[in-house]
Amino acid sequence: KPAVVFDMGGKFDKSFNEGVYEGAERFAKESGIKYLEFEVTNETQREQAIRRMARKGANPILGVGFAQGPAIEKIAKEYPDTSFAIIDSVVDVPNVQSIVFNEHEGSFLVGVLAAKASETGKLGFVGGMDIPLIRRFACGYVGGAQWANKDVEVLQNMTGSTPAAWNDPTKGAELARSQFDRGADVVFAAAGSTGLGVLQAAEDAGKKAIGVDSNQNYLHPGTMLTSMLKRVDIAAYNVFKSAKAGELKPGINVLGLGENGVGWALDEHNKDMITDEMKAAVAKAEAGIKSGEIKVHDYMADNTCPY
Amino acid sequence: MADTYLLILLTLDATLRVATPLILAAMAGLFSERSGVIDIGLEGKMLAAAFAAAATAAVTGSAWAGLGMGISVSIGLALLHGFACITHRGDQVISGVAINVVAAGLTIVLGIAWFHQGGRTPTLDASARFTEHALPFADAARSIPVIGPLYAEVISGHNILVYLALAVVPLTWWVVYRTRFGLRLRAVGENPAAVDTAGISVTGLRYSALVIAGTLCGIAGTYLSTAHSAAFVRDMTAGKGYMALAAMIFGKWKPVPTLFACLLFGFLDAMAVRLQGVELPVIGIFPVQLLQALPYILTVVLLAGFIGKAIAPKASGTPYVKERT
Amino acid sequence: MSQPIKLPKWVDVGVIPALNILAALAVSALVILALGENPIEALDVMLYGAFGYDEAIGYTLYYTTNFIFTGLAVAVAFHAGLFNIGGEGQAYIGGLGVGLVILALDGLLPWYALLPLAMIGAALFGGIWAAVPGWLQAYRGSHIVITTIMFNFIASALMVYLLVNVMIKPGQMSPESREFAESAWLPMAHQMFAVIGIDVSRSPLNLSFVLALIASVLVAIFIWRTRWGYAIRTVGRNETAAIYAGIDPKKTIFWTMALSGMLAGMVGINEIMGVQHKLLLNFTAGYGFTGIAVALMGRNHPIGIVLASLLFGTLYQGGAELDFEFEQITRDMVIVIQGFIILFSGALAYMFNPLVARLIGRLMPARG
Amino acid sequence: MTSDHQQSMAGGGEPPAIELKGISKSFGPVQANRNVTLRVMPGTIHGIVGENGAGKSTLMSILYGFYHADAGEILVDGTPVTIASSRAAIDLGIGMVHQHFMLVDTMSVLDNVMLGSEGGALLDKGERAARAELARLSRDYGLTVDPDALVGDLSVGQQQRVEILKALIRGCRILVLDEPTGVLTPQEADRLFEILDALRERGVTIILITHKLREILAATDSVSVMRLGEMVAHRKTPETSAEELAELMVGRKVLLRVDKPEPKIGETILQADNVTVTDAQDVDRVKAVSFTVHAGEIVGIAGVAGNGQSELLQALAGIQRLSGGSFSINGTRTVSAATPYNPHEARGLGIAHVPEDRHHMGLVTAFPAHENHILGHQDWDQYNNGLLLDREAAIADCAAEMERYDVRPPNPHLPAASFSGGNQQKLVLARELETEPKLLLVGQPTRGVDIGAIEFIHNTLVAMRDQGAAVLLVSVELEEIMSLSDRILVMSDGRIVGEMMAADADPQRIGLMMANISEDDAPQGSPEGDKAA
Ligand SMILES: Nc1ncnc2c1ncn2[C@@H]1O[C@H](COP(=O)(O)OP(=O)(O)OP(=O)(O)O)[C@@H](O)[C@H]1O
Ligand SMILES: Nc1ncnc2c1ncn2[C@@H]1O[C@H](COP(=O)(O)OP(=O)(O)OP(=O)(O)O)[C@@H](O)[C@H]1O
Ligand SMILES: [Mg+2]
Ligand SMILES: [Mg+2]
Repeated sequence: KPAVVFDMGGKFDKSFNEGVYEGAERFAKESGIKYLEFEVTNETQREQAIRRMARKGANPILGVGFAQGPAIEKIAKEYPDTSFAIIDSVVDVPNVQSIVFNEHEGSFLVGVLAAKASETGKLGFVGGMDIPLIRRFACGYVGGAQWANKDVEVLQNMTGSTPAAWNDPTKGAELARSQFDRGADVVFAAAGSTGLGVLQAAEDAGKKAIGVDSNQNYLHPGTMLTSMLKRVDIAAYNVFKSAKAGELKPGINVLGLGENGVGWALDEHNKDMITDEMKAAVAKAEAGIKSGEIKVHDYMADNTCPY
Repeated sequence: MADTYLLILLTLDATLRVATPLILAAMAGLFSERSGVIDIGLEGKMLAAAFAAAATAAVTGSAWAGLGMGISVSIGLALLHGFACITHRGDQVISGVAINVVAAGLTIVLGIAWFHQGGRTPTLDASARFTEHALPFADAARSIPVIGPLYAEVISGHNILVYLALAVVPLTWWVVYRTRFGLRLRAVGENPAAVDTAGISVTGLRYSALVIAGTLCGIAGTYLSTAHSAAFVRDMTAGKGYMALAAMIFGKWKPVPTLFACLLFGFLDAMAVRLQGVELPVIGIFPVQLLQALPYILTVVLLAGFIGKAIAPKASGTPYVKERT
Repeated sequence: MSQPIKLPKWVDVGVIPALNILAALAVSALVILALGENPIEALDVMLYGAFGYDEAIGYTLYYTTNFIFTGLAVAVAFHAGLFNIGGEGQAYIGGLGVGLVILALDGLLPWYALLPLAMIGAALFGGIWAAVPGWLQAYRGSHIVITTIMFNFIASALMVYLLVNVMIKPGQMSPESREFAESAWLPMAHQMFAVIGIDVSRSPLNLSFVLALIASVLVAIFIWRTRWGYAIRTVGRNETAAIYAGIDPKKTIFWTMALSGMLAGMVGINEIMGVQHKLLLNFTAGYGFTGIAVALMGRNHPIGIVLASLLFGTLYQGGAELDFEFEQITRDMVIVIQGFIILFSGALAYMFNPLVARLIGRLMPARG
Repeated sequence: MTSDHQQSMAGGGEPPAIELKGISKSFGPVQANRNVTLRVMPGTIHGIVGENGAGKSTLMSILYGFYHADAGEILVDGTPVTIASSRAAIDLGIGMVHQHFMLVDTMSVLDNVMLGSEGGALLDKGERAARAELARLSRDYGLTVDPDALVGDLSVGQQQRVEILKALIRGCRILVLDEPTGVLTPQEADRLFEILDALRERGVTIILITHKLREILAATDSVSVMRLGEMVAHRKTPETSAEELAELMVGRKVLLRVDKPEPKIGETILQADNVTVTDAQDVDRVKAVSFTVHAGEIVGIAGVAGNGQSELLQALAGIQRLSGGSFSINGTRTVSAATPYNPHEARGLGIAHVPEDRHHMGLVTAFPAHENHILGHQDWDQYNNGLLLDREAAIADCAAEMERYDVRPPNPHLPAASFSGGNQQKLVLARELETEPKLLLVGQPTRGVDIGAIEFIHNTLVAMRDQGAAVLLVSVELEEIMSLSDRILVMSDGRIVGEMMAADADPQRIGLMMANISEDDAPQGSPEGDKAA
């Protein structure tokens, strides 16, 4: 019986956790296998929840989010016969698969779109918790924007330095407003639930916004330029599916543009906002990245951003 | 230069938005404590109101219905506080703590049970929220030097609850110092026996003060979830009630100084948000935690009597007992 | 907190508290009913979750440990007439003290040598975090309720700053320190039982539970059987009489708060040295606030506090089970119950007195 | 003061302004009023006398609607009324000046006066009216106070004027004053009686509560006497005498002389030189007082309450610090502002202290008797076993002392709160005397204590003296001072204004000294307070 432990924000965060939820649901529907789930609501619960799943005999156990890394590591050692998977963190234990995404690549693409869509030449970025992972989003975004238009300026803000920063839409909205007031007209939110406030603020101010992780285009049609997709749904689905087939491999599983692990969303909610020129530009960037022609800098490689 | 001015104005603009719930809650605390009832429960009342307002607005689609429900729930909690510490002479601090804890738990429990979104309420449409209004001539005024931008950026363009909060301050001043109710309120917080022997009901006065406090906290909570943002999220107040309490103490239980304390704390908060993770020249990454802790540090320093002296209404904290039965 | 109606002692310490808790549980049951679930079933699940299997018992007692420390902290201050709402911050900073000691020495010393040093660290840091508001109350007249609340927020900001900027393990995203060397961990219950050949499941329960029980006994002796405890109680009941008796209320307030903070700081021994094995954010998870409910319910007596802690341990651990088993109920229900207990056992503590007095009057009309 | 009492007690038609019939009131186990009857004729000053705790304040609080009688009837101008609240009393034209002032210190005189009679929901109009009214009253009765002064900055006498103004501005026709002179200087008291006379001239009926017979005789038209909750007599003032009233009050012949042998005066135990004590408000309460107390004598300090005796006693006990001068104990330890001591050290020097206010200082009423028995002695070896308190020793000691002092019930485990006032006092005495002190400081030893206990306490104090202790006795009961002391000091306004051997003392002379002229009627400035921001 597979199990998933969602992180703070909950499975209906319209973003990261919800993506995992959708993947898990898809697996459940297709295979008819029910899965165990738990939503962590405070920091000390992670370990207990994961251990409880392990004790109940769940296999595999999927931990969602980098914050669960230490807990997965600890319990994976306690239960060496159970398979684990962790999204967004690398845990070096033989029975754990670590799934990480090349967020910088996806961010690069939405950066291209943002730069093309901007009239003021100023873009905004609102991050959640100030950690290298989010800086990686930001860096890729800036890279893409400047690739598309050298003169583009990106205003960046982080919401906070603790996990509470994922769940503070009010603050997100405040940050977005401050960027709009300073001239930005497209804002990219990589901030979990906090991002909902960013997107709302964009709608209130009549600006454009870019969602993250799941396809958030439907939230504010007309405002949402696109969403940077991080296919955690596919990752979750694959974890459960390969585990069912008994082939969940330990080690690091990097999902980038090439693996369709990241991308950008185009659907009926935003098709009118994406011009052909934008499509062409982003397609060119996509091809460039895949071919290696464009090197997107990974912030986490050296904790710097050259753009 | 003009840019810097604009930046200052924008920060002031944000300050006003952030300070609004503080102002309302601090005035609530002022009414309550002036009547001799300590109100640790500002936080809980605001939180419950934020939830009730967002939930109601989500279901009915009406911001005003949300406001009504927010206020009602907050008044309900205020009356519970009164029941415990006026009627039953319970400890005011403990009662306030109880209200905070109940509100913290119940908003999440009900939120998850009703909306299944991890304790969040559904995102509200513009029609179910208090949206922002540009004041007349805001755009036209922009071109006037100095005051033009001030008017357009800072004064204009807020939702109605912000203006309400600003109006509440002079109103509070007027009620407290210029009306019969205010005179009695000030007296009952200092010496309830004096009020009692003047033929005025201490209980009645204190309950009225609590109802006013409940109303103001209700508006503050409603502002958080239906005006400042578009949904309720768990623990949405995040200590704003305590900060309002600090602001009220900082303002020495007086309306106008309290307003300035709220604006100062709001400003610090707005600065902290903007400086998070931003690399500054010379200093590097600014420790925003210092800004976040500053309101509390300042309040402690004030309470310690190092900058002026904060003296609470004399009777606050003690239930009024007439007969030693 | 004067007690308006005089009742026989057994009613006062037995019947009334029981009624208060029943009222709190009844209201909580109504909430569960309103959520569309069956409160009896919920109670059943909760009890199973707390005591149904050995790991559960371990968890229950692990929570109990924290509550004993914070409950004692609140109670000690109460005896001096002080309301210490700052247990949360004191526990947090106490944990910092533990963490610093162990991070500095964990490779060098084994746990049993570290334990006394870590306890000193916890006591020193937690104690100072409470003694400062204590000093401000005693010598500057600053209201201790407000200052301890403020200190909670300051502690929180300080810990975020330290963990994010200073103590974070390099190359890691979560603001957490590095893990301590395993030799520095407090022995876990299952390890200790294994030594004597009993096999129990792994749980966070560790040696600190024993420390908590010892602390309860010591606090009881200290408060009721020493001249210092006598001084504390005198100051709490009648400050003028204390002055008359040659007791300095200011010093007493200062030291009582320091002691209170030391006890709260011991949460750090359980959480940091015993369970988490590293410094992390928000490990206090509201235990400090729960200490208020524990002390109120336990009537500020260590025996009552141990029992109340056990009840809250049950609620916390059983509450997790609720979360797993019920669609509509989440763990936060525990917070609701806790709130109602504070309300009924604290703020409305005397609500039932007139009623009970009348009942007793009817049953035993001969009473003087 | 004026004493031309026109006998306005109308004989026939006019009904009494106030008539109380069969009023009873209990507070839990205490019956404060029992079947009390009272008639007060309009336009007179009617005195009520009675010892502490006789129930005077309670009766008046019932009349004022502050408490509710358990039984009985109230008639105002001959019509039965129910006075459910103070509001009702005010509406009936009853005003009251409480024993403890009911003023808000942080508000102005004007605000205080307006409270409850604001004249509309907004203050502006009422303020103007109240100002005008205050000006008028000041003209008519000489009741001058600055309406904008903060009440907290006023002297006690001025505060009392504010209380009277409050009543008058609400249009009261019947004014009750509860022990108005207890806190006043003699000049202030004389001023007060002039004002009362003026009020009577204008037809206000006045009820004056006091236990000072001199005031009754000087100021009232008629007088009622209360004892132990009951009304025991009514007299027309001209037809009675101080002796008769005193006997009625206490229910026995007063001035029982304690039989005591000649004192055997020993060496000097306490030598005070220019002792000065300043309170938190920076007011000198004790002003350069010098005196000595020897072993084997009782020195009594007489004086009206509030003239510095309490502060002096507390300074000697180490509770208050000196601000000037010094005193020495046994000629060995000299205490001054620079070399202070605390109660702990004082006890170590052989000083015992029976405080004036047992509830607030002498006892922790929530503690059982045996814990109260070690209050102040909690550090002593005999009550400690190393780190731990020796409870058994304390209980045994306490039980033995309870036996000796006839404390009832003799149960060391009962909380102090459940003993009666007299027995509480005995608990304190037992604790303090048991230490066989060299110097015994005693304040109000028999306040609120029954007659049996009074005699016991008096005899005990004399026995202490005869064993060679130096006793310093502070009491506001002149009779107590006169019957116990070997030497008498009289204090007024913080100074010792007279000293005499008890043998030479007569009440008239001491009374005059107690009312000693002191310069000022305390016309303190009213600093501009920072009112409403
Ligand atoms: N509010 C109260 N609760 C309980 N007992 C009270 C209360 N007020 C007065 N008593 C008791 O009632 C009795 C009469 O008190 P009261 O104050 O009427 O006396 P009094 O004659 O005014 O005395 P004094 O001269 O000391 O003012 C006393 O035994 C007192 O302890
Ligand atoms: N708070 C209390 N709780 C219980 N019993 C009390 C309390 N106060 C007084 N009593 C009881 O009520 C009775 C009367 O008390 P009170 O103090 O009025 O006595 P009293 O008549 O003044 O006696 P004494 O002359 O000794 O002062 C006493 O027997 C006492 O035990
Ligand atoms: Mg009286
Ligand atoms: Mg008595």
